[in-house]
Amino acid sequence: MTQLTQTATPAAQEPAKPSHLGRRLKAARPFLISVIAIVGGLVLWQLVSMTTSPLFLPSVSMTWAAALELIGDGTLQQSVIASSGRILAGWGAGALVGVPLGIFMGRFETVRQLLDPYIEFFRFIPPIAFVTLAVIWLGPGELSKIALIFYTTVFIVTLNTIAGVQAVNPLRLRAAASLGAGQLQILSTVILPSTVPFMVTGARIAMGNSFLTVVSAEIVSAREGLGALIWTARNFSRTEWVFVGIIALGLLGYLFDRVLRVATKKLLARYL
Amino acid sequence: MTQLTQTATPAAQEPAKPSHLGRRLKAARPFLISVIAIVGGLVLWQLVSMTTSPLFLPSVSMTWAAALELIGDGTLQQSVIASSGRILAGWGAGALVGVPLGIFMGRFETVRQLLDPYIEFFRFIPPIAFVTLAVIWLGPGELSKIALIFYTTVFIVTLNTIAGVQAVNPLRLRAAASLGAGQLQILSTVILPSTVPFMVTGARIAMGNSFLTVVSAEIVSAREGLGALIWTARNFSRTEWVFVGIIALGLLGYLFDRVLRVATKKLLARYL
Amino acid sequence: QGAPVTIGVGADPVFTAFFVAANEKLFAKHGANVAVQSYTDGGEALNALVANQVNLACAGEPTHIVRLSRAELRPLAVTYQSKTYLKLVARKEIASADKIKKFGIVAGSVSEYVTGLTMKKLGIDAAKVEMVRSGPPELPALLARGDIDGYFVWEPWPTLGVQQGGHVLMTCGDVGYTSTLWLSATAGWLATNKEVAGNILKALAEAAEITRKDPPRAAQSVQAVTRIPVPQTLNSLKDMEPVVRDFSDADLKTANAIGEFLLSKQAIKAPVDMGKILQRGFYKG
Amino acid sequence: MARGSSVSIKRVGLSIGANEIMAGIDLDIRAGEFVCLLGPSGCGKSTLLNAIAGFQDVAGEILVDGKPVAGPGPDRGVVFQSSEALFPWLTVRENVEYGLKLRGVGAGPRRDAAERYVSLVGLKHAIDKFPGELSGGMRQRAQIARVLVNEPKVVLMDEPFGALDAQTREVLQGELDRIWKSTGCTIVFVTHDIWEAILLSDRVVTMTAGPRAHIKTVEKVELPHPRDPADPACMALYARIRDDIGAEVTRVLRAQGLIEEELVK
Amino acid sequence: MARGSSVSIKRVGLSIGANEIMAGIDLDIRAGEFVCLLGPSGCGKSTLLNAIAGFQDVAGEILVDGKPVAGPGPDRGVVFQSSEALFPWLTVRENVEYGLKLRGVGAGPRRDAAERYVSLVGLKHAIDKFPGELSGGMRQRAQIARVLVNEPKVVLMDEPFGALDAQTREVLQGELDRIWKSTGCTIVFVTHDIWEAILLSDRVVTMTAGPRAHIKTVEKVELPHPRDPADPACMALYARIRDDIGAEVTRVLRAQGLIEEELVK
Ligand SMILES: Nc1ncnc2c1ncn2[C@@H]1O[C@H](COP(=O)(O)OP(=O)(O)OP(=O)(O)O)[C@@H](O)[C@H]1O
Ligand SMILES: Nc1ncnc2c1ncn2[C@@H]1O[C@H](COP(=O)(O)OP(=O)(O)OP(=O)(O)O)[C@@H](O)[C@H]1O
Ligand SMILES: [Mg+2]
Ligand SMILES: [Mg+2]
Repeated sequence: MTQLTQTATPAAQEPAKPSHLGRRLKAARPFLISVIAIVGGLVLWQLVSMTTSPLFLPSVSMTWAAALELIGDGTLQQSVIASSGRILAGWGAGALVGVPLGIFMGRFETVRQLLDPYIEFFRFIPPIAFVTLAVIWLGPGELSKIALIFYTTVFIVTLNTIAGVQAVNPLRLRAAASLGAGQLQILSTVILPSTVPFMVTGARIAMGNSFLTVVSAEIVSAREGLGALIWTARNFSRTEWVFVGIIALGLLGYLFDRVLRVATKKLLARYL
Repeated sequence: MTQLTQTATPAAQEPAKPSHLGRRLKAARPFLISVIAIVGGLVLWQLVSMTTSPLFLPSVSMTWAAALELIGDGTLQQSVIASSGRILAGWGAGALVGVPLGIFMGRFETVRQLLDPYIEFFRFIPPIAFVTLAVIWLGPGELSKIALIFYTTVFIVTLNTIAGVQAVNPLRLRAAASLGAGQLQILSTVILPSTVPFMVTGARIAMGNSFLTVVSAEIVSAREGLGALIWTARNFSRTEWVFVGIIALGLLGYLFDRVLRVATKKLLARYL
Repeated sequence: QGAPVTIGVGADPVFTAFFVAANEKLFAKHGANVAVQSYTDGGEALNALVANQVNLACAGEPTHIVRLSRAELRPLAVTYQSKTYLKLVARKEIASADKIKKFGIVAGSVSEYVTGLTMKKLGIDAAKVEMVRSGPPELPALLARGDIDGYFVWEPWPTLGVQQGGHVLMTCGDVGYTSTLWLSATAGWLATNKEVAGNILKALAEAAEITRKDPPRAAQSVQAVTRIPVPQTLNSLKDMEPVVRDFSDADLKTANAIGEFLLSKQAIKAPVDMGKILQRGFYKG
Repeated sequence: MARGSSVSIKRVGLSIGANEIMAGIDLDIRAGEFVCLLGPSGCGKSTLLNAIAGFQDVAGEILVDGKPVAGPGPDRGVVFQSSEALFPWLTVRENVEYGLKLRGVGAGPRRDAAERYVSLVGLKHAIDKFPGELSGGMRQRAQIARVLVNEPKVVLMDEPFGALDAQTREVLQGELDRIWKSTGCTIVFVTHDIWEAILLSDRVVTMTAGPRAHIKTVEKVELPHPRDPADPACMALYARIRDDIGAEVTRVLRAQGLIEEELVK
Repeated sequence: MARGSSVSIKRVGLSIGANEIMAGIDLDIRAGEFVCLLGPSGCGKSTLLNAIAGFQDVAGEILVDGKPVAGPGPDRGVVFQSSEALFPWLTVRENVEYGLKLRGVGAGPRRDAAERYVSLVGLKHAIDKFPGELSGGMRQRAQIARVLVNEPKVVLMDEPFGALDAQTREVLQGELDRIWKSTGCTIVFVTHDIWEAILLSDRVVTMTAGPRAHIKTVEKVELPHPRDPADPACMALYARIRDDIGAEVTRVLRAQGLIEEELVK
């Protein structure tokens, strides 16, 4: 016979029962932890900055002073607004195109085979390579910048959406078909809702790429924008301005992501 | 009473029954469609290039000649090898760190709260902003480039893995816990396998970003590499070389993605 | 031979002397153990100097000046000069520089500086012209599209602008600017390595001599080290005077003028005392 | 009201990879007939139902109303064995309205029909809940309502009442019988409950254990409605069907050495 | 061999959001007792089982062997109502070996134990298949083997035999009875089959319909094993339990206007 000994392992604590006492502390905990994370980061930054030249890594206080300076003359605010507009336009367009593209590619073999070589080729080519072409075709205005951000967004949303389509529970496809749904109705009433979590993840990741690309895009003829600010400051070796730009990008990204998450949680709750 | 009319809609064709006759044609179809897609792309390129200066968009034949030239003196091969090495090292390291990071962040509230501000801040900051710091800290050699590629990869893998962890069927977590799995065992035996499809998608998207970043990374002091080739050619406005570099990037990316897909399908079949 | 010395330079034909000296082993000939490390541009090379990753680095004046207020750098000599390296290119329809209404500039670079000099020289009202910022590779494209009327920038972009149907109106010499590159060391390193630095300059002077006399030979060296094709280098060499020389009064004046320009752009916070920093008399020729 | 369709299954076989699940299945179902399908666990009942629904390519022919099945369609409604088939992002009401909405039924009549069928399965109190908030049995009932509200010509039901308590089951059996009689639809009903099969159906079909499952026996239930389990004819039928399936189960289990002789009845 | 643990449920209540699912549940289960839980569909049987398993925080107290339940643990094995609980990336064999592997049982004994239990549920022929390749009933049996192979002190089973044909069910009932008697484990068994409850258990517990479900009746089954459905005491018990649940079902369905008077028994 087999020798199975029953060991009375202490039960794993899955969702620990909150004691009535600790409940208030617990509510404040996420906030506290975030504060610790941020303060820890700042301290680390200050320490590291003391080991190297301010030309490469300005100290916290230098950067703060530069930020005040840039806020004082309105540069930072204008830059944030200009870049935000471009990001939102390009990212929004990318998501709007990427989702249906991903759904069609995920669902229809022929569409996938036709477009796959393009997607799988172009998504490896950095937008910086297309800056000149974008300027030539779309001019030095907003359009070329938005197009570059669109370019960087659309692949990611598409790819994630395709993954989502392929993860749809086949039972639900069958159910829909035998309730009378045609191909297009299956797309809109089963595949689209099932794919929402993947699309949201794709959109969130693509938002990151939009931020990376806005900096490349704003190298050309942007008067305002965080990318333009960073490039100019880089040319001047005003590293503390570069850092103000970087931090503004980071915070703006954090904010956008937070808004996106809250909005999807509110609006798309039933699909998540 | 309600008036429900039963309409005998023709049954939707889900997996069409292949006729015995068409089967051979069908096997060749994916290949044919890809060929059509590629040839179509080349024709379009040639047509568009005829409307603009070769300085901005060289023609197919010019690019082909430049490619032969760069292959002839071995530059292209060396560049491909150098960049591939950096990409694989940086991307591999990013995936190796991103997966456990995502799993821990997805599973443990405290870890997530602690690291979330960092991830959600840094992932919006373009690697180009860290090029100088990377060179200063890690030297002008391979390490700084690999670090930049790592930087760009890790966030995407992490984010996708977190999404995967949160999509794990809670029933299976419960089953594992009551079969005696502790927290760590649940991580490795339930969450990790369940999350594989998300990790693979994350790794595929991150591969794209590695390619974008290798170009930024090689802006600094790289003798060899596709990025270095593109930058040098750009600075001397040898646009056809830029295009050779771009196309090599695209094809290399396509190849890597294909290998990754086939490998995961073979090795991770039971988890997909 | 002494401890190895690393010199950081950009990957560009303007640094030809360094590539020739390295390729033809002239440093060794003058008793210096030198490795030339190339970066994308002079700026990155100078950053490496500030970070003490290299012992010497070569870069242009504005690149130096924005760093001088924060790092103890000691420019030793001029290793290149040109009155024609930057050119003003304009569309065919623009007959003279004062007709330009839209300037393309690379913000924060000498391009912006010489554009300023041009406007001052021609008495153009700054309020009446528009400055369009761009990266250098996009300038010819903007010109071809008609988004800008002209731009004042370094090679090879003027040549490309001409290929796009533009024409050259001026060179930087016309507006009183001689483009130079300086070879610098950190103050600390220099204090103990004056002799080595002198030997290196001698080797560079010999390389400059070769470059001046036999451009194709120099171009071969450039290709050997950086892969920049020979014709490209030859084309660039047409615009430059390979020299190694001490700083002149004119250099000091230009440096101060650029310092003021950078100050006005808030790129630096306080004027730099160029007279104290430039190591005049270090290179004895 | 929609009348049923006939279903003819002709020399149907089905393999998945190297596994030959069914082979040589022949069965003719009249329009408006109520057929119950029984067989040992894992023999291929769900697979056969899927084939009729058009989800699976088969060797041989399946004709519905004389036309070969080319894919799923609303003429054949399917109650799946797994309640995962509900749409988790729709409430019970929206799940039930789904088919009607596709057909363009207006909001008013749609609402009425959905409420009527949801009440029929005893879920009125949970009509605005999401599937994730329902118990197993409640989900199964929601699925039944979603299919019946469409009034398909052929209803394919895979253990629809398996997760229900005896009383709820009895009520739903009554409702199904009433709907069947009033609409004249054809019903193919998979169940493990032999009494349920006898009480409801015109014919009881049993299958052999797989692999290469086929039809073992077809019993006509020619007894007047409502049927009484105490009726000796009923009891004899019950015993016959039980023994038929029992023989198959025993064959399988003995092949695995699970049943020693003394356990076998 | 592991002996069972006692389970005490004291004034237990559970709400999800605004839905008060159970309230004031009191039940003491002796170590080694076999208790069946019955009730109308959707009353809260699965929820109560989840609470004992430690998956859900509850108001009140649940003690296992006198110690409060703080989370799930291997002392309480759970056969879930949904067969989605199997790990789809593991074969049947690997699923069954899972718990043993966690406890560090060596490859040889693990293999033997897994094969023994897989045979016990009649799945030997499918031991190397993945859950996705199994029928509904086969999956349920694989789940049973996965739990029993661990020999937990308390076995919580949620309609484990619901998807099985009568004969397979009978065989598995026999096996479960044998395992119970030989290990002395405690079993809490949710079923809709009143006969099954009477044949197997020491006590049959019925619940009222929710919301605010609680325990309606507790019937001791003091009949000698093996029990005979034809025994008048058995039949009386059956009738009582059926009527208890029936009353609850009727109450719910009538509240929804589903049952008109003539349908009510
Ligand atoms: N993808 C697959 N690969 C291999 N075998 C499969 C696959 N899907 C199903 N099978 C096999 O087909 C057989 C029939 O399955 P089916 O679900 O039709 O059984 P069933 O009669 O409905 O059983 P149950 O009463 O348990 O639901 C099973 O033996 C199963 O193992
Ligand atoms: N997340 C939830 N939100 C709201 N109500 C819920 C939720 N989960 C379960 N319920 C409710 O709890 C009640 C009990 O569910 P449970 O699954 O325990 O029933 P059950 O007795 O097991 O029924 P069945 O026999 O049908 O499996 C149901 O009425 C259900 O609607
Ligand atoms: Mg089945
Ligand atoms: Mg239940």
